[in-house]
Amino acid sequence: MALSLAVFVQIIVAVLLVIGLMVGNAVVMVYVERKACGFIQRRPGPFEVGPRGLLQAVCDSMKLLGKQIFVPGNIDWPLHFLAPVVAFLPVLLLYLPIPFGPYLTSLQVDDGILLILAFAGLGAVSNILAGWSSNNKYGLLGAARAVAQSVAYEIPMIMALLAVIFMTGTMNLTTLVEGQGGWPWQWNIVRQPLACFIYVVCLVAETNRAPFDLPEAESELTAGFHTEYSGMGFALFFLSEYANMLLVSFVCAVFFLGGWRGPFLDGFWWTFAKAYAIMFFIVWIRWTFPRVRFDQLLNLNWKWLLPLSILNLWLTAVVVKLAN
Amino acid sequence: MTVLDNLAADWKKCGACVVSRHDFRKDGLTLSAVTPTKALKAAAEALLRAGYALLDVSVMEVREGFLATYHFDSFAEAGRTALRTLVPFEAPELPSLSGLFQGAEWHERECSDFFGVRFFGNPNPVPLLLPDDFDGPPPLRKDPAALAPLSALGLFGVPEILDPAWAELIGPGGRPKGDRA
Amino acid sequence: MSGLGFINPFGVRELPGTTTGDFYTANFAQKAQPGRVILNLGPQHPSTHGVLRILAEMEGEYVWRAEPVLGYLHRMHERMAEVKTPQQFLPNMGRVDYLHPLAWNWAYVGAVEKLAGLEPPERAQWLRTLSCELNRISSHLLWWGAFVMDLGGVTPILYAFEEREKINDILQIITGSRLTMSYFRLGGVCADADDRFLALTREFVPYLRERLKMYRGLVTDNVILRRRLEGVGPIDVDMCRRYGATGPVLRAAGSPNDLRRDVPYGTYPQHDFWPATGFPDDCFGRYLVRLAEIESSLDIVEQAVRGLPPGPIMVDKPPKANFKMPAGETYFAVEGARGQVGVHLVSDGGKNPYRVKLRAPGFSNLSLFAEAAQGTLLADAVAILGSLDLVIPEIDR
Amino acid sequence: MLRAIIDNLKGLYSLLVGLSITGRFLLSPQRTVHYPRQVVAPESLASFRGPLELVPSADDPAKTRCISCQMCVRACPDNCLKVVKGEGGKAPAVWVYDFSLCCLCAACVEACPASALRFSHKVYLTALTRDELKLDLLADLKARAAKAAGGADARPPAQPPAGLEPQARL
Repeated sequence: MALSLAVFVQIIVAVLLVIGLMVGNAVVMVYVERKACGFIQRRPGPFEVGPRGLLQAVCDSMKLLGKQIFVPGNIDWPLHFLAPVVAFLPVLLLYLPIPFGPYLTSLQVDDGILLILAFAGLGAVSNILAGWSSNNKYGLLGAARAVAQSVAYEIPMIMALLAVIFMTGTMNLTTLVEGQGGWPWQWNIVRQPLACFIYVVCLVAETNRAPFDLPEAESELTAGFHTEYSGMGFALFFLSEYANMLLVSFVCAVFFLGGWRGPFLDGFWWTFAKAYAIMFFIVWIRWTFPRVRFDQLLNLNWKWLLPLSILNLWLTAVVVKLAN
Repeated sequence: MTVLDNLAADWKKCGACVVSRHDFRKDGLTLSAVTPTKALKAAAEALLRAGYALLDVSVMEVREGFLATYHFDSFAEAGRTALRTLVPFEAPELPSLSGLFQGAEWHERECSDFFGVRFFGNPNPVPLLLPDDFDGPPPLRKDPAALAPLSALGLFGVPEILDPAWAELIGPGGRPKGDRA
Repeated sequence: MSGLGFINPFGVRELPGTTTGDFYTANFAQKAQPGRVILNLGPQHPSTHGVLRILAEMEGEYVWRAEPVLGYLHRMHERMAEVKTPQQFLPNMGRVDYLHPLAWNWAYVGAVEKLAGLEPPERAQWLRTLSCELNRISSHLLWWGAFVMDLGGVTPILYAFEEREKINDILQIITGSRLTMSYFRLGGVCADADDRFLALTREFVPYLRERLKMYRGLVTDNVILRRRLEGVGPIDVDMCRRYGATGPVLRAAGSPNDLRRDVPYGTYPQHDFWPATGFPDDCFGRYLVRLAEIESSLDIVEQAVRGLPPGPIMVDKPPKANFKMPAGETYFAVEGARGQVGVHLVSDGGKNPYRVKLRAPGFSNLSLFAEAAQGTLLADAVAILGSLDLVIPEIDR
Repeated sequence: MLRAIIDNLKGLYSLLVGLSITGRFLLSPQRTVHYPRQVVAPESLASFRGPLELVPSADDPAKTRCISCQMCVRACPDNCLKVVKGEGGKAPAVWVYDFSLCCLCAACVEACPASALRFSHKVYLTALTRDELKLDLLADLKARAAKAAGGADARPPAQPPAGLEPQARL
């Protein structure tokens, strides 16, 4: 695809929309997460600001915007301020190939998933920069954990997605969705349950969410790599965490849950509904389970998920070969 | 109670000055001994061998000096015992038991904080509960006028006095007047 | 890099001309091996429950040496005991350990009663047992929640607080307060149990038994929790003996030591219960011991409500303001939620005690942390710290 | 190997059990009592120890039973009471109680030979400065008597903000 003016304008518009989506998503997810956690813990969650506390997230973001940026002495200035930006920016790019609806794709590329997987790795870089530049031992430990975790979990994640790609023979996300039907039994999750399971586990680990939130393990490392960030720096990490969550949920919806296809009335709402269902599941497990230990996290990956995903890939390959 | 008899015998061998039997229901102790400071470690070692644990170290200021009381308890059977030793105000130095009972380290540091006594052999003799820059007198030191003599405190149950010097310190009958029991 | 032998392998730069950390860090760093990081956990750290500070010498994620630094909550209760009459000092006992204040109430009151030869009436004894056990349950419940929170599970503590609130409501009826209770008096207790108290207690026992099943499903059987705890931080009886550790830590190590059984006080000889033993000596064992103790305390509460005799709650002639203890010495210990709570009381016959030494179980239990945490991962050290059930005000006194 | 697989499957099941428990709580009602909108039931506060108050004498609700004997002052571990005997008779002229120092230990209540002291059940007492917590109990007694004379309940267990129903608890 030539980069014509039309495509350029399309990308600009898309980026703006994606920024809007990210910010909107963060506001919604803060509210949903706090309410869900409140209800699980049998308390009301935010309820003072606005009707049923709906404006709480808006208030919080205003507060974060207005806060003084407080930095410890002797930090690595350029890196310290680069880190939140590095966390935030690639996410913009990652949304481009996602097919939200039949015609609602920012950038039609044939190997969209490659683009996503390639740039998703940048998230770990921002964590390292943040932890390293903060002149804080907790931050450093958190950064070290973030690297090991993200490197490890990317492999089975890719393997799991690769199994689906083997099966469908395409890396184009739109084609992937079109290959699945509207009803749940026509989705890829039925044909690739193991891949879906592996992907969901990796998704939680990749986004550093509990029970795999080791880089920011509160009871061990206070806040891990972002211990020393306040105000907007912290807000950007926060924003990118939710944006990343949404992104991997979209990928999961597209790959395994039939994307925009639904039993009736296909459209982007199905993508969103499925993605947010996964988001809610992530929130739910966060408020249910204790955290795993770091070596257990890596063991789970290298000893179980990786062999399983290879096995799954191999089986898929054999089945695909035989079927052809 | 053969364990206690053995213990009493061990303590006597170590050179205890006084070995007292107590009424547990009243004193919360079964057996206690006063040892010279030098023999404290040997006496504690007998307790370690007999399976006792160190509960706490409690220093007390009396007219004669600092009286350190080490409380021990056995996990196997009931029967708290105590070892005491008296050090003069001029040389408040006690041997550390932290080589035998590692838990003693903290108790000793606490006593150093509160009374200014020193425990030689303590592996980490820095303030424990008080700040490192605390510059008052040790907070549990009493006014010299308010100090009670050893004989007035009724510490010795039914004593068996082995060191005649202690007969005077303990006073007549072991238990002071005004005791209801 | 500073002149304190503190070498930082990651190259995190220190401000030129400043030393690293305060007196304690410097003291700790003297023995540190080059190439290791000294990490300050606390005094404001999410898993130190208040103001405990742990200095840890780390190599990567491994803790090679740890040293707790105490005293951030030190209030010198022992001095206050020397300048107040026993009755005046009683409210302090609720503040030493705010999670199990009634055990401390009992320890001090019991010591004074022993010395003065007071024998509280039967009903007061039963009420003491009843309230102390309810309080023990609430202490263990809070520990349960806080421990799971140390392991990263935030929700259970809120569930534990539901039950705790119920216990607080029940105990408030007789003690008048919800946290720093001061219920025991020399020669009895200060308020009698009314019908509402008894009815609520009766209701509470089956309710909590039902909830404990939920705890099991949510936390105890959870595979993540089990793998975090099983085999982590073994503490055996010998180690307990060397450090003087008591209570659930010792019982998990395998010794059935429980003062309620071994040196019966109050009405415990009349109750049918047995100290919880037979668990592994690791963090998971300590976890199970405390849950088992909640159940055995529930049994005691049930029996106490059933067997509560009528009668007075105070001795005939309660000690007045001019009460003087006879000269003498005594040591009275009770089984608190964390271990042996001991009071060593010496009186010279005056109005105020001559010397009071408070033996806090958490103090001895924490002292073994340095040894138990040696060579563990940071996450395991946090788990071990949590499994010791620390209440910092009690340790610092 | 097989054992480890079975263990892991069991572990996965235990995670599902956990999810079902929190899922159930997610849908069940909340336990929070929103303070300004709801308050706890008055009977839960029946024995709550709030700041001290004086017990009115049997014949006159504005008069105290206090005989200024200073027993409470002596019993108090925190020195938070100040009682000054009035001119002529035993009735006190000044009765100041510093709630900011009080530890609610009941030593004064138990020491009082005239049973002139008791704990109030004021849970909602707030103050902006320490001085506001120095309570004049004689004035408080008079105020309560005046209120009682006005027909209101002489001793409400707790005063919920107006217009709000107390929510039953326990």
